[in-house]
Amino acid sequence: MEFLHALLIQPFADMVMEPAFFIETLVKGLMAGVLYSLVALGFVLIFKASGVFNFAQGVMALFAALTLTGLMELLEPSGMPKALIVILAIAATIVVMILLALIIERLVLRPLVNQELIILFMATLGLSYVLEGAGDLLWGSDVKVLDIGLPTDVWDINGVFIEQLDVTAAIAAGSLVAVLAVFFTKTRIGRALRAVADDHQAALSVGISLQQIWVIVWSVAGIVALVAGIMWGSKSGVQFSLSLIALKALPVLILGGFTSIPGAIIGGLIIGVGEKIVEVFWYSVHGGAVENWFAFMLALVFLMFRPQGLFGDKIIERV
Amino acid sequence: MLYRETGQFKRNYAADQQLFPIFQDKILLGVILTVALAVIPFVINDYWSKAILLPFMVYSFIALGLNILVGYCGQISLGTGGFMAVGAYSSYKLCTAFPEMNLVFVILLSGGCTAAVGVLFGLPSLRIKGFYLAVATLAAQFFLIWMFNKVPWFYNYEMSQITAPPREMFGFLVSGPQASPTAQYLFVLGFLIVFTWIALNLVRGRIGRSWMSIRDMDIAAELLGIKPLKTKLSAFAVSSFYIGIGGALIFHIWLGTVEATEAFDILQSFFVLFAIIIGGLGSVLGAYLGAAFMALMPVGLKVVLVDGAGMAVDTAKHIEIMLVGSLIIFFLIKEPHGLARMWQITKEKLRLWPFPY
Amino acid sequence: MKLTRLALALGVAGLFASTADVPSAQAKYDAFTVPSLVYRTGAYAPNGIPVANGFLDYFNMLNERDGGIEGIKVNVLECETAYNTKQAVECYENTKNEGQSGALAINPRSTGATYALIPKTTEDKIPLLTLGYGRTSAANGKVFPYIFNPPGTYWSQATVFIKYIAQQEGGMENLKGKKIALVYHNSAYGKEPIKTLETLAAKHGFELMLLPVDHPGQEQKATWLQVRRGKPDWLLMWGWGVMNQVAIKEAAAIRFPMDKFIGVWWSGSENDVAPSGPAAKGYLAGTMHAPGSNFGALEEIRKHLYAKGKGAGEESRIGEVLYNRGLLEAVLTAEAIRNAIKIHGTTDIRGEHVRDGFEAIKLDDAAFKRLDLEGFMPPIEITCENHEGNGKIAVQQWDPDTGKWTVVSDWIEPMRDLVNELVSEDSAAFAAENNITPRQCN
Amino acid sequence: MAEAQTLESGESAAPSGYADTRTIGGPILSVENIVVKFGGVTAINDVSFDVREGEIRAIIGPNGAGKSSMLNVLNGFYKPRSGKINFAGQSFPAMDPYFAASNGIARTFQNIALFRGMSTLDNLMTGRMLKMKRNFFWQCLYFGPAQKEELENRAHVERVIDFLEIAALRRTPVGRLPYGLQKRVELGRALAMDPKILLLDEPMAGMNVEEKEDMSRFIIDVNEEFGTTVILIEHDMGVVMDLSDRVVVLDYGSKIADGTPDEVRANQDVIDAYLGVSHD
Repeated sequence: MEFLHALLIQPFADMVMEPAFFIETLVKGLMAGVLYSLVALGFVLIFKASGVFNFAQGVMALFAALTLTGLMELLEPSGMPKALIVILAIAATIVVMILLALIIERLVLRPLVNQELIILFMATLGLSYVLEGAGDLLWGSDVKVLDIGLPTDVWDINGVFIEQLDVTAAIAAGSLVAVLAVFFTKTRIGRALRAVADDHQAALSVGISLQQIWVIVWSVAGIVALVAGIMWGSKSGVQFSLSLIALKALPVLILGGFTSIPGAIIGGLIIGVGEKIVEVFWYSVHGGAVENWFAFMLALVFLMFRPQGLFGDKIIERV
Repeated sequence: MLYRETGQFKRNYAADQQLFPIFQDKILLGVILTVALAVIPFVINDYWSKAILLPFMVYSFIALGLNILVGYCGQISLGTGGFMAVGAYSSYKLCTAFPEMNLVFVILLSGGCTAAVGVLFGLPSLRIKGFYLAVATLAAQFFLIWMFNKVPWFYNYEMSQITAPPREMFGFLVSGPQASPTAQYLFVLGFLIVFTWIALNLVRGRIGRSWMSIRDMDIAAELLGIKPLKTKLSAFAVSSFYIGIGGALIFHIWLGTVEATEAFDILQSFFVLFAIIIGGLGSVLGAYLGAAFMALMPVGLKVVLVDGAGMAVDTAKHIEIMLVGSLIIFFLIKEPHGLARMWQITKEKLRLWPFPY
Repeated sequence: MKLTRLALALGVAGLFASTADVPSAQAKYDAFTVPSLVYRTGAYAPNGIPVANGFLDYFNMLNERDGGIEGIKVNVLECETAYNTKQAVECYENTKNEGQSGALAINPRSTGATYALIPKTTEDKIPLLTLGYGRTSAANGKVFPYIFNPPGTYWSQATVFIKYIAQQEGGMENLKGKKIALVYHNSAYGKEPIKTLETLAAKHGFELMLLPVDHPGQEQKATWLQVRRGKPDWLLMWGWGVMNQVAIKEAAAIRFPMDKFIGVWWSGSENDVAPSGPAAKGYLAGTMHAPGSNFGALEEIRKHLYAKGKGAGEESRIGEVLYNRGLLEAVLTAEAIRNAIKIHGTTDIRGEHVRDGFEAIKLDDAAFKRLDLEGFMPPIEITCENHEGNGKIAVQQWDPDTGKWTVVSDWIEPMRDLVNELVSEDSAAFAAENNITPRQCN
Repeated sequence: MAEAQTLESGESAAPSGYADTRTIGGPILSVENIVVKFGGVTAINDVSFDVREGEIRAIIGPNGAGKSSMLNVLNGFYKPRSGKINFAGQSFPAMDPYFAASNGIARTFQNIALFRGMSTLDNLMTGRMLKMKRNFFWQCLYFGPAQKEELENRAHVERVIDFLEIAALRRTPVGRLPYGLQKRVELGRALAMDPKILLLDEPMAGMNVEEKEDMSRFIIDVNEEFGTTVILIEHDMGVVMDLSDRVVVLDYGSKIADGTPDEVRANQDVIDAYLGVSHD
């Protein structure tokens, strides 16, 4: 009885009794969700264009952040103003990520073209090992402080605390999605990408080079990884654990669908809010640390009703 | 010439359907079994047992189980770590609740518990497919690990780090610190041989064909009268049974102590999945080869780089990680169907070698 | 073709491994073998590197300056575990018979590895030094003859934190009605202090709030929402790895007073506070030894190693908290080896002799002076029945302006009665479960 | 129509000079007023017809007429919105795939639906799935009852292999076979089920003349030797008219004709449908 009360009544009573805290929970959930979305976005871009489930996305975020901090350290002694260093380092990191995409396409994807998806998935795993080793070998395994001048303060709005870094992340994610939307709908390359996503054969027959498309999409995913790496790394410092944020993106993916950019965003927000509310308001039922499995359970239950995810393409079976 | 089949005629269907129809394969198997049963037990020491053979054998066992689900039945699962934990913790509970029970039964029963849990988490597979299913099985992974860490009943209200009590077989200790490497090795080897044989029987018979038909074309299979849910769940059950036993063996024999969050984390799930993809999906031999690759390659590289080349441990580790990653990619490009297929092709070449024309 | 090469590599691996297992008995050793299970890679590498460096540097310094211990060099065998129990077991088996002496002492440096190795090292008669971590009840030397966990356990530390809080609040009686939250790594390690804290909460009437954080702990917003909501007066943290950095940052973000936030000694290194920058000012953490590099022994390391380019890490990082922790492991190990030689009157020692050496460790102020470590830590004394060594524990505070930790409390004596009671209870249960007859100590 | 009838030789079914000795029985399967919809699209609209035991029944029609959907209804892959199916003495609103299979309805697919990762032999053995009853325990042991059962069914499958002349392909993974042979293996898998009714979805699509002749011969042999009822979808009019006893013509989901090949050939609606006269 007591258990049922804690499960079914108390949490909702709490939400009503503590509206400010409830709002703060919601806001923090949304903010966490944005950060998940940022990671999920990279997965979706690549999956959409090439059907590859890129396990290395998390390590790419780590690699990008490591490169950024490393380059900033290198530029530090030059005496240039901080802002210039940051801009230069970010630009250089973007170049590195594009180079990385080129190398990946040439050495991993091209030889594996037309292979089964699970083989490509496996190859991205091998890739994540390589990047992990290379990142550590190049830049060392220590925690590196990443400070590109993002605001770290907290706004106190009538007792609701909002971290400026989170808001920055939300703005970054929002602009990223806007830019991507423009890119996909307004540019020739973007339209080509969508053609590839819809039908590889058709895309090839109208003269779109799959190789180019892959390089572009992996570059874009690399840049998304950089943004995710900056946002997460600013909080925890840049270190190996950054690569594990990929796990946070997986429930978002199945909830939002592997192929939908809005799905990644909405899915992230749902997961973020859902897990925070359950963790906080149902604490007396479960005793904490349920976020990880709750996100997956939420996604799983959801999938039982919509196997293709929130915005995924409908699966039609035929013989 | 080494693998010449000429002259080896099969006079009835029974002979044609045996596990190793080619004479040379029988010899090879005989040699391997002789070494495994009659040589290794006498020369094995702690290092070979704990660092090389036990990990290899246990992961082969688990890879075998996962290969049944992924390779034969086509259902990708990333819940392996969680199922291993079910095996380990249920064997701990059984073992401490019934101290008189023989360890073999304890381990078999914990395999049974894991099979039940596996069936439960296999239910969504009726509706969810492919990578969606893979990610959905992560729910099992995270939930089970959380549960074993959270609910004190599972670790007898002590530390969540559980320790295997000493147990005997035929008067020899097989678990606990005093157990001899020979006894532990033979114990695991016994499981491995028996259950490899069972797996071979299953995959070559009716049940194996029903799994493969679901994997290759589930709709056609259904129209042949194969019930998809029953078939998928049977694969989940058998697979989890193997994985659970593997988890119990890790706990009782290899490590002697485990903590769910560390020993059976998500990386274990990936580790075993990689093993079967590298080794060869849908191949019993592939499970062995993949486990050897994933479990022994790092040890081998470490020995070569650190002890051999005198490299600093961290540099060596980074290079080792990169090498393992590159090798994975290399093998996938060379032979996407895994080491088992590579062996098969080698065998086909050996039929003619050294006179290929 | 690839397969043959693979087989070759494995064959080579086997060859090395098998040659490693031949023990030989010569008159005088060329070197003592001291394995060092390190994690310079993986998720916890930032913590593992300074520990490993401190340990390595100290022995290398002894080798350079004194030619080792009693004229015999110490061969520190590093083996990479990536903080993974399975690899740690491989490392242990790989190194335990190395050299003429075999492994003289093992430093596993993780809770999981410690638990896996406790029965094995006991069987192999090699002492296991778990400096401020591992299995708390191993403090009972009668049940755990080869396990040493000086200078204090998590249970001791928890009681010290409560004592410190009481001091700040003006006495034990003022704990009544206070709310203390524990943010912990959701693993066996993080759960260690709960039992002690619950006992204390019942005894002193404060409220205990438990907030687990799952590995790795990149994302802790929910936990800190709980803190916001529960409004604890004090926060304790049993964290590890990235969890520490994120927790300190989140605490700052909810404007929790940093001087009421105490981390365990594994949550109190420079790494943990650095990403928070100025926001971490005032953060507290437990410590078993003094921070900083103003010690003779560290000078010696600079002089004999770094000046010659033989240092393990960067010179600027000498004296970091975790570097000193690794150094302390080395100091105790070296001291045990010296004692063993003294007790047994020979340099042909093996692990079981070093065990006796550990049980004769008695480091008072004079001894620390002899070791060039005056004021490094309060006296400890390890005996046959007490493997914890009765160390005292202090609280240190971070100042981001100077980039230094400062000890801000006295060296506080843990509540021995309470801890000993829990230790004997738990070790008795372990002994019963594993058919161990506690040995006699005289 | 209820009593048995014998077709005169040479009239339509068999090649000339070949005596038709078959016995055509009463209706073994019939559908009444079947409607199938996908979303708003009506794939089959109120179609009824019957199939007599032992005959070769063809379903023809232009692309998108609903022929494959009809087969999918017959073996239970699609559930009709309305209508009923009469089979094995019972009447169903929709067929259950398992019931269909276990009561002797087998089929092949328009786009080959073989188990590509398995050998020819194993593919055929899957057709014996419902005939094999040994439980899990015996399967684990293999030796003993499970092996006995396996060998009995293997012998049966070997007869199908001989019949279809694919003995050389036993161990070949079907994914590596050429298209025509894959079609043949698929027929073999259906035959391994010992079907009473065989549903063939464009068994000759994409084949050259020789392959078509082979396939036609197999279909006739199956029909004659085993007395198997055949329901056939085929585009090649020549083949259809030669092989089948009766033909149903579908167009845009509706039945526009039903009768012997000659009757259908003369039907104005059919001619319009095939010549593309526009619908009103």
